Amino acid sequence: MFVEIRIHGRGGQGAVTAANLLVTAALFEGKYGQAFPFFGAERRGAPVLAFARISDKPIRIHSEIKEPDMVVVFDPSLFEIVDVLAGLKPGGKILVNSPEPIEVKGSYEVYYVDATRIALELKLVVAGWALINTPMLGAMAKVLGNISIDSVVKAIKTNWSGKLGEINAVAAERAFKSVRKIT
Amino acid sequence: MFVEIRIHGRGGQGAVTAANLLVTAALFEGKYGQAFPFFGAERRGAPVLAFARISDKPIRIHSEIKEPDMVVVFDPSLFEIVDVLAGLKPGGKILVNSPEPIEVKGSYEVYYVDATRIALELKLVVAGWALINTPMLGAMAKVLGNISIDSVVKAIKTNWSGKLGEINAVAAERAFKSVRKIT
Amino acid sequence: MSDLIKIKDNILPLSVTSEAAMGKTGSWRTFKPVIDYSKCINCYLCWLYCPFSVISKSEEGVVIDYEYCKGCGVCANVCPVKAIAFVPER
Amino acid sequence: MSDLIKIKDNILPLSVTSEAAMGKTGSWRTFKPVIDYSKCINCYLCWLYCPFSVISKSEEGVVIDYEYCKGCGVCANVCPVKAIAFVPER
Amino acid sequence: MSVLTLTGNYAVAWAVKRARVQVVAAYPITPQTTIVEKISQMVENGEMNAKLIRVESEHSALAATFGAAIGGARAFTATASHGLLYMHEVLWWTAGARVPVVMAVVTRAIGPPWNIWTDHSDIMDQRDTGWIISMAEDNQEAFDLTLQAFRITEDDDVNLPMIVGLDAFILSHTYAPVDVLEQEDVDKWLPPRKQLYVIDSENRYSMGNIAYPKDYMLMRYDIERAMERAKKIIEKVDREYGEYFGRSYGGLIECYKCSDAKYLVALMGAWAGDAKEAVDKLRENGYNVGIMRVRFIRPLAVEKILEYASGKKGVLVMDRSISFGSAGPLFIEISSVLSMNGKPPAMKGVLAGIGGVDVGYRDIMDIISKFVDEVEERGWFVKRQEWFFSHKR
Amino acid sequence: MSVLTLTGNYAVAWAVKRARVQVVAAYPITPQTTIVEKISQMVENGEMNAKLIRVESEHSALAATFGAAIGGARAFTATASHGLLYMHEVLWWTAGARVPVVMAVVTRAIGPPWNIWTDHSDIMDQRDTGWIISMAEDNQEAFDLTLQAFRITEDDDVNLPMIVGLDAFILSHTYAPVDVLEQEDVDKWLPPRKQLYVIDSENRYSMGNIAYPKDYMLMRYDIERAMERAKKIIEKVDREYGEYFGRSYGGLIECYKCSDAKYLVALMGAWAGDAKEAVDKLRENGYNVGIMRVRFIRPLAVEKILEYASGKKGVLVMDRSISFGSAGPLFIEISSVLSMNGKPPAMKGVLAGIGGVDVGYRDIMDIISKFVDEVEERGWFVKRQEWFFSHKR
Amino acid sequence: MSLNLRKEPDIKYVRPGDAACPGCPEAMGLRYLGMALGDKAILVVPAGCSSVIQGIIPKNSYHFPTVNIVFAAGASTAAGLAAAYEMLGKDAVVVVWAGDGGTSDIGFASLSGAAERNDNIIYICVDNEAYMNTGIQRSSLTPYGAWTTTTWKGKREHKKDLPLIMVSHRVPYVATASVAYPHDFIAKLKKAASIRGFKYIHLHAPCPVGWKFDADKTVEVAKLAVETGMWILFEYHNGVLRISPPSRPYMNKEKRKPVREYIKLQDRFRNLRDEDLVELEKRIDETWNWYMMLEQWTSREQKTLE
Amino acid sequence: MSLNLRKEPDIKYVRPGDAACPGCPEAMGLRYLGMALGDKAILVVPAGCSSVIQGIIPKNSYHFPTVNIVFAAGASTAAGLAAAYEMLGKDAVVVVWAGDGGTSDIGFASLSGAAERNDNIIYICVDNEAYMNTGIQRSSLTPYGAWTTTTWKGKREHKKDLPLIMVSHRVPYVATASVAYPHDFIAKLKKAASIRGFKYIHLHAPCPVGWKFDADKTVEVAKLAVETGMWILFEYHNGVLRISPPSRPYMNKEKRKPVREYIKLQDRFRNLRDEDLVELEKRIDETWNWYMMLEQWTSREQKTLE
Ligand SMILES: Cc1ncc(C[n+]2csc(CCOP(=O)(O)OP(=O)(O)O)c2C)c(N)n1
Ligand SMILES: Cc1ncc(C[n+]2csc(CCOP(=O)(O)OP(=O)(O)O)c2C)c(N)n1
Ligand code: SF4
Ligand code: SF4
Ligand code: SF4
Ligand code: SF4
Ligand code: SF4
Ligand code: SF4
Ligand SMILES: [Mg+2]
Ligand SMILES: [Mg+2]
Repeated sequence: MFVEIRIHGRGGQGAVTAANLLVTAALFEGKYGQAFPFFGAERRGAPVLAFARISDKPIRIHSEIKEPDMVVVFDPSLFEIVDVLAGLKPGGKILVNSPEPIEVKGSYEVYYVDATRIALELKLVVAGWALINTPMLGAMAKVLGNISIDSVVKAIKTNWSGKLGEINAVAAERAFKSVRKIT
Repeated sequence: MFVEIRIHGRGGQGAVTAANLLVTAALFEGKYGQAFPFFGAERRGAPVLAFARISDKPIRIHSEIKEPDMVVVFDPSLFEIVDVLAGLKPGGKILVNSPEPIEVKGSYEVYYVDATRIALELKLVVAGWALINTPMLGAMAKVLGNISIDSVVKAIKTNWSGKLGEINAVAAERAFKSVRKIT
Repeated sequence: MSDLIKIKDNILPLSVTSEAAMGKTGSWRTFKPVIDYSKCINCYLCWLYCPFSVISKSEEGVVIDYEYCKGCGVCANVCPVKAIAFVPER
Repeated sequence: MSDLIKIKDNILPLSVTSEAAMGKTGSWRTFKPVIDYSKCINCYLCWLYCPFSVISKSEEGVVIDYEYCKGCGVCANVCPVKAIAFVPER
Repeated sequence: MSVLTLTGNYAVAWAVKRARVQVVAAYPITPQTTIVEKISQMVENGEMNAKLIRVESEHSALAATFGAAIGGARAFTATASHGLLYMHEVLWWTAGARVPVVMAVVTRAIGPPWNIWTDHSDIMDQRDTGWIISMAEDNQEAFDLTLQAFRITEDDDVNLPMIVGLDAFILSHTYAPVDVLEQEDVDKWLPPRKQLYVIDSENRYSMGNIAYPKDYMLMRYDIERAMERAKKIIEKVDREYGEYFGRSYGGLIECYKCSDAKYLVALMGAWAGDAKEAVDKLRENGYNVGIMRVRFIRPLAVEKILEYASGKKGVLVMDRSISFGSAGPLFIEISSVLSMNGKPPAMKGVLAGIGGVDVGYRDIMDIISKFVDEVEERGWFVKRQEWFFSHKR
Repeated sequence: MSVLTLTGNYAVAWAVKRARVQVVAAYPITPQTTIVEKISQMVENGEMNAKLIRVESEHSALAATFGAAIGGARAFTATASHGLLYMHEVLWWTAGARVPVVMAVVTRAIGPPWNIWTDHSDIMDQRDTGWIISMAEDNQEAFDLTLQAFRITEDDDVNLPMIVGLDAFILSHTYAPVDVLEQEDVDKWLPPRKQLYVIDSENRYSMGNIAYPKDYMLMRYDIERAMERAKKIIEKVDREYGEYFGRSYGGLIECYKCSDAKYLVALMGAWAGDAKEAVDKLRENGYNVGIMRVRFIRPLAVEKILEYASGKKGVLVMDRSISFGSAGPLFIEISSVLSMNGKPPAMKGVLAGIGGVDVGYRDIMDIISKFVDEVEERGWFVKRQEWFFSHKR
Repeated sequence: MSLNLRKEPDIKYVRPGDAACPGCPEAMGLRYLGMALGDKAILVVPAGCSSVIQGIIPKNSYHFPTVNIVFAAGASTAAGLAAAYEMLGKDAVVVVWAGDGGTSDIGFASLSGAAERNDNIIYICVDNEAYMNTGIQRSSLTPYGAWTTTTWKGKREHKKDLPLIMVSHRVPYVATASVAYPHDFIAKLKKAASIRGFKYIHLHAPCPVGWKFDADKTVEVAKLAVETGMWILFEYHNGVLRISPPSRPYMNKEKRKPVREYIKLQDRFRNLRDEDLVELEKRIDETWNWYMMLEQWTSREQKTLE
Repeated sequence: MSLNLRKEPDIKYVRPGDAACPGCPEAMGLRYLGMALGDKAILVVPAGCSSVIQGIIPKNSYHFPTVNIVFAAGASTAAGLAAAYEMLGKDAVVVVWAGDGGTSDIGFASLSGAAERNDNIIYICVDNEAYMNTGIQRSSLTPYGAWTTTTWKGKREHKKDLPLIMVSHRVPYVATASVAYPHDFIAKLKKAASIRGFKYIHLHAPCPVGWKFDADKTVEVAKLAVETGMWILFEYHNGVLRISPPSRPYMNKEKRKPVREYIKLQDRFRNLRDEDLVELEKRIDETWNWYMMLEQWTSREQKTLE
């Protein structure tokens, strides 16, 4: 098993944190992982990229991910301004934060989850922004299929202690459950 | 012709200037030369060294002079505190600033000149110090034997213009005439 | 690369003044400033303070260039008559 | 070289406090300070100001260490009773 | 054993904490900053008993670190790129004083133009200074190497400062699992601070006043002797670390499938992982290649390079920086060593990945196979510079 | 023609005046200081129409010089040792910006301990930076090279900054006859300031903002292309200078009795004069040796070194500095080039004269004859480091 | 000198599509710089947000000719540029645009040197009170109590009083300014450009990212700094210091708004304890006293000299 | 704090046979440093005459443990040393002994940084008003009109008012001193050593070689600097500035000796024109006014705060 993932988000949405927690969760499953940003001038609101690799063998390579197996989109408006599908392998997966199914051309498996609503419901909001990284993480685990929600929760709780950890865990769980495949 | 000279003086006495002017004078005679200090912590009053090479061919070497053909002593008291004869070639020349003949052991040609008196007579004094570099220069030229007093005077006048040049030239001339060999 | 500045066949670390040095920054926006011209008194404070010079003065008053407006909200904040609304993009 | 400071066989850029770090600096002197003890009032100003700590206090009063005295003349200059003469070395 | 998901920078910060560093002085620069941020947090939280000096420049960062070290404390700093250049003078001073100090360098390109991505110009630029200089391949090694650095630098036979290098972003900001050793285990392995001399009220030396030429030259000679001894100590510390904690990296040079190979690739840093992948794939295609991963550019593993390269048909050197007007610095060093071979192998210096250009294993496969094909076809040759501009994918 | 008795430093100052330099910014450091003192005098006397910026550090010295140069003025600075290290960052910046600047470096040892005498560590330490780096053999060459430097750096094919190196004291403070060319002759030979670009109100570029990896790499590549072209320009300028003024030095490398020699000695700087003396004497004793005086360490004369060394039995390299943990930098460079030879000659790197240790022609005779004897006796070998501590005389 | 907004031309000195964060005070400040000096200004930019705001080569959002330069060398590079222009007879105003870190920390020797030499430049310190470009680390101009990523519990030392230090350099012109008061800033810039020799302007520039306030509040926060007395606008010229009009009301301590109003908008002060607030208030009073005393004394001095 | 010369021990902190020039004020100052701090002082010495005075390795004329350091890094090296001693519980007073160049020019960022961080060190600027060790080049502390080898016709700018600038740093302790007033200097050193945090002492040190006066006149010239008002002795502690006793008489301008008396002993001023003298005198008055104003104001402030 060797999966390469690219996450499209906006500066301030926590795409890198999500990738990082995904790796930690994979770790709890005895897997290996790697998470990294494309580090440029990351400005609040500006489109940003994060990457993750999950594997059952130690990962040696460090180069960029140019042909991901899966693409995650934190903000559907990004479809209009960046080429989110660039390099995505044929048959690859797409996970979008969206309240409703969206249409994507090409032979991909498309999933959606309403991460924003989950975050708002749980009052995961800072400065008017919904914190969608943990729900998106939960959804990612589900779509990947080989990372349990328990490991995701554990990873979240190593990152945030106390109340905050709890709420984020709930967010991830809700998303894990509510993510849907568009058929 | 290739002569190597070492000058012993005290910080502030102008040994390097004397060496430099000797080279300039040699230049006027169609010769080549090189003059340099031993550059350490040169403090006023402390014993210092300067060197000169005179040759009728261009001088390529730049290393220290360890076995001089001639040693010049600006201050006879230096005999007591430094080994002024170190490395001096057998048969080499010694020129001392002294009012009277001095005794030096070994097979050397010894010369003396009363540079201090010449300087004092000409009021070449700064801060209580007699400026003996030009009289010593005149004497050096004489002892070397192959640099004319005219070239020495010319060299002095390229260095100091006007009155100061005149007086220093006179100082050199007087020393040129009054230097004596001790036999 | 073909865009890089070359002088006498040298590729130099130079750039020239230009719009969109970081692309169309309108895409960064999550909130959008919308001017209610009926309220506007043409004081030009929004024009003065907009950090990104995306407000222009025109015959009709101030105009926001949404291609580049980053949606920071400074204009809305400084408007003395609250003529600028700040609405979510989506 | 044998004098250089070695620790565990390493030659280090260290030095230790010592007299004569530049040799016997008395040789630099062209003038010599000479105390006229008959005039001296033991005010110790010469001791205080000598830049090189070559004046000591002893039973008999201030004493100059000529091995190291550089002959600067500061002592003579500060002596309130002009008890220090400054005479040419030779 | 506690494995955490850490960036390379956090791995370094953890190692610094585990080493019980007492004084840290540092200045922010991308991509190093998160090391010091993390340390700052640990210190302010009370997790780490150290003084953090938030200096006003890198020149001061290393000077303060040096000051702390010469005063007897275990001291650490970290920087990158222009920061490293700005403190360059103090690197010379620290090594000349023979004071152990450990510094992390997150390798980054030098401007102009500004560029924050990885490039080895900064670290290679320090290779004359008398510092031991190493590069990690991954986050775990960044952690291990940082710990080892204290043992190496403070060894009686060494007493030289050391740089632990890690590539910008591809290590520094990449999260990966890192085995963060337990404090008690580290305490057993790493003794408290040792150094040749200290300056304090009890040790009334002066360090660094003027020396005349001959004495000075002897001191410089002595630095070189320590460098020579450091080779053994580096090997030893790596070996012992392995015995203790189960991870060793091959000392000065890691030989990856190099013994039986006909061709070798020499390189440093994080792209070695991609290169290993490339080698494995190439071997499947019949290319008999191995990797000589230079972990330490100083001291240079002259003997090992000669040994590993002996009998090889070709050696390819991949540099992530260039010494303008000559060639890649690693190429220069390796070819200099291989000139000691009666008949040097075919050689090529490839310049790639400069200023953070991404180089993947497929790129490296292309680079290697091209070299091998050329040698097989044209026979022996040496090419000092070939620029590889990444293209496809 | 007016021959004056000048120190090496004054010779440089005169050349700067003759080149009609417009802005000088510098900071004192022994043994460089007298260059700037002299320039200061010339400027204050009204002999020279320039602005002198008496900066507060070397970092600022080169920054101000760079500022003046990018603004369109012919600009000069000078430094040594720690001063050079302190401005190291700005060297990289200046070269990266492709702005012509000329700097004199009076080579001096690096501390600790403090030591003011000659040593090439400082200048060699700059060899990655993208500067053209040269060393003079005597005061006349210091003058000529400084003048040439303006032509070289401002050539359309180059536009890189350049260092003119001269040895501390043995050139900088040694008086010797120097032919100071007349202003009108120099004016005919050296055109007014030229450069690729200027920043001012009419030229509204920004220099140096961020570039992404691939673009950045292309710019670095372009510096290397300019370095490569600089080789030709250096040869050309030296040749033309010879045609004009009657003095040429052999361009990148001076070959002194090297064509018919069986053994070569490679070195840089003032001791080349002593080495020539040694070679003449050794030839009388049947040692068939010649000298390859490296005038430019950057760009490195790869082709010429290969050419001159081809067919030689042995090449001895004398370094006046060491890259700790490897070898003398000149040795590293030359052996790297000679590895391109199918079968490299016997080689030895001798480390001598470090920190100003005096090395006379008799010492050099010993060093050379020992090498030749060893090769004749033992056959081919390569020895990276042999330390020569001057002894007798 | 007053500004007629209606008549001001619409030239964009930071062209739309730049890389600054939403609400950026540095972009705002650059806009005013352009309004004040127009095409005469040549920028020297040491590392900092203002190097990044330009965007990516081969494009550049600045309409100013710009020399980017290493972090420590803003003032000295400008000194060289100014010397070149003088020698070549080129007409230009050389302006250093540097952050608080580039000014008060790594570049401070270079700045102080240029001040002492009286180099003919305008040096502008754009003070957002931390190293923003590298992600919000403490600088010597970070105020007491503020969180940064190198002072997690709040900085323990007070903001260096750099304007006072620059006045102590006794240079021709020193002024403070704020992005909330563009008229004042622009007038000061124009005055500075008319003076030969060394000019220093310290621009207070609240940064939403580093101070953790909402991006729309840049002007609001900057105004509060002045209204609470945390930031004092003044001008020092020909040896006379004068508190500038926007700050004059607050010479009267009673008129100053409570510091808490300023603090509470900024999450960087979230850990501020009560005793820290007292310490901050004490410092504000002391600082006011310094400047008011200087105004009194220098204007009296001026009179006696006349 | 008064000094009883009779009882002072005879310890030599600069051992005879050092490398200083005859009449050297730096050696003199170091002697007083030893008298004040004894074996507790650890010296940090950036490049300058004081690096050379030590003599040649393996000997050293200093009785202080000494760390020689690169020119720009006096304060930061000391900060590191002090941190180490604190962590290790070692008792010592870390003292930077730096020239005017090392302090006010190349090392100024490092000094200002240590001041702002309030590092626990004593920083002493030994001010001989030029780069002496490299042969008398101009520094920012060279006075107006003085010849140096980089200002052949006399410096065109005034001496940077560094003590004022350090006071403006608002650190715990700032003082000026003079080699002619050892009692005053020693008392200030002892006071500084008793204070935690950053302490700055600026020691005026007339140099016979660089100022071109006879070597016996070091103390005489130093005294004249105070008596003419060219140099003002003061102490700034806990926010209160006070002119020190030796200088107090000269608060009254009438009491000051004519500057010409000071100038005429020094050949470095040989080219001083009459108008230059006027300029110098004007500066003296201005400077006095600054410090007297500060004394007045800070002591008043202090009272209102109590
Ligand atoms: C020598 C050097 N050290 C560190 C850096 C990294 N660096 C770039 S910008 C910056 C912070 C700038 O802070 P400031 O001057 O306050 O400007 P701001 O980013 O806040 O606008 C730092 C530390 C650098 N470029 N060069
Ligand atoms: C980086 C650097 N630049 C220059 C020098 C050369 N240098 C050594 S001492 C000195 C002058 C010192 O002047 P100052 O600080 O006033 O001390 P002083 O010699 O007058 O006691 C200079 C310029 C150096 N050692 N290092
Ligand atoms: S939201 Fe911001 S960028 Fe957009 S117009 Fe208003 S002030 Fe300008
Ligand atoms: S600030 Fe408000 S009132 Fe003024 S011009 Fe803008 S929209 Fe109109
Ligand atoms: S002459 Fe100078 S050195 Fe000698 S005792 Fe007097 S003050 Fe001391
Ligand atoms: S200064 Fe004069 S009176 Fe005083 S102790 Fe010395 S010699 Fe005696
Ligand atoms: S961090 Fe602050 S100062 Fe920097 S670009 Fe963003 S808003 Fe502007
Ligand atoms: S030059 Fe002046 S300060 Fe330096 S050692 Fe000589 S007398 Fe002392
Ligand atoms: Mg800032
Ligand atoms: Mg000085």
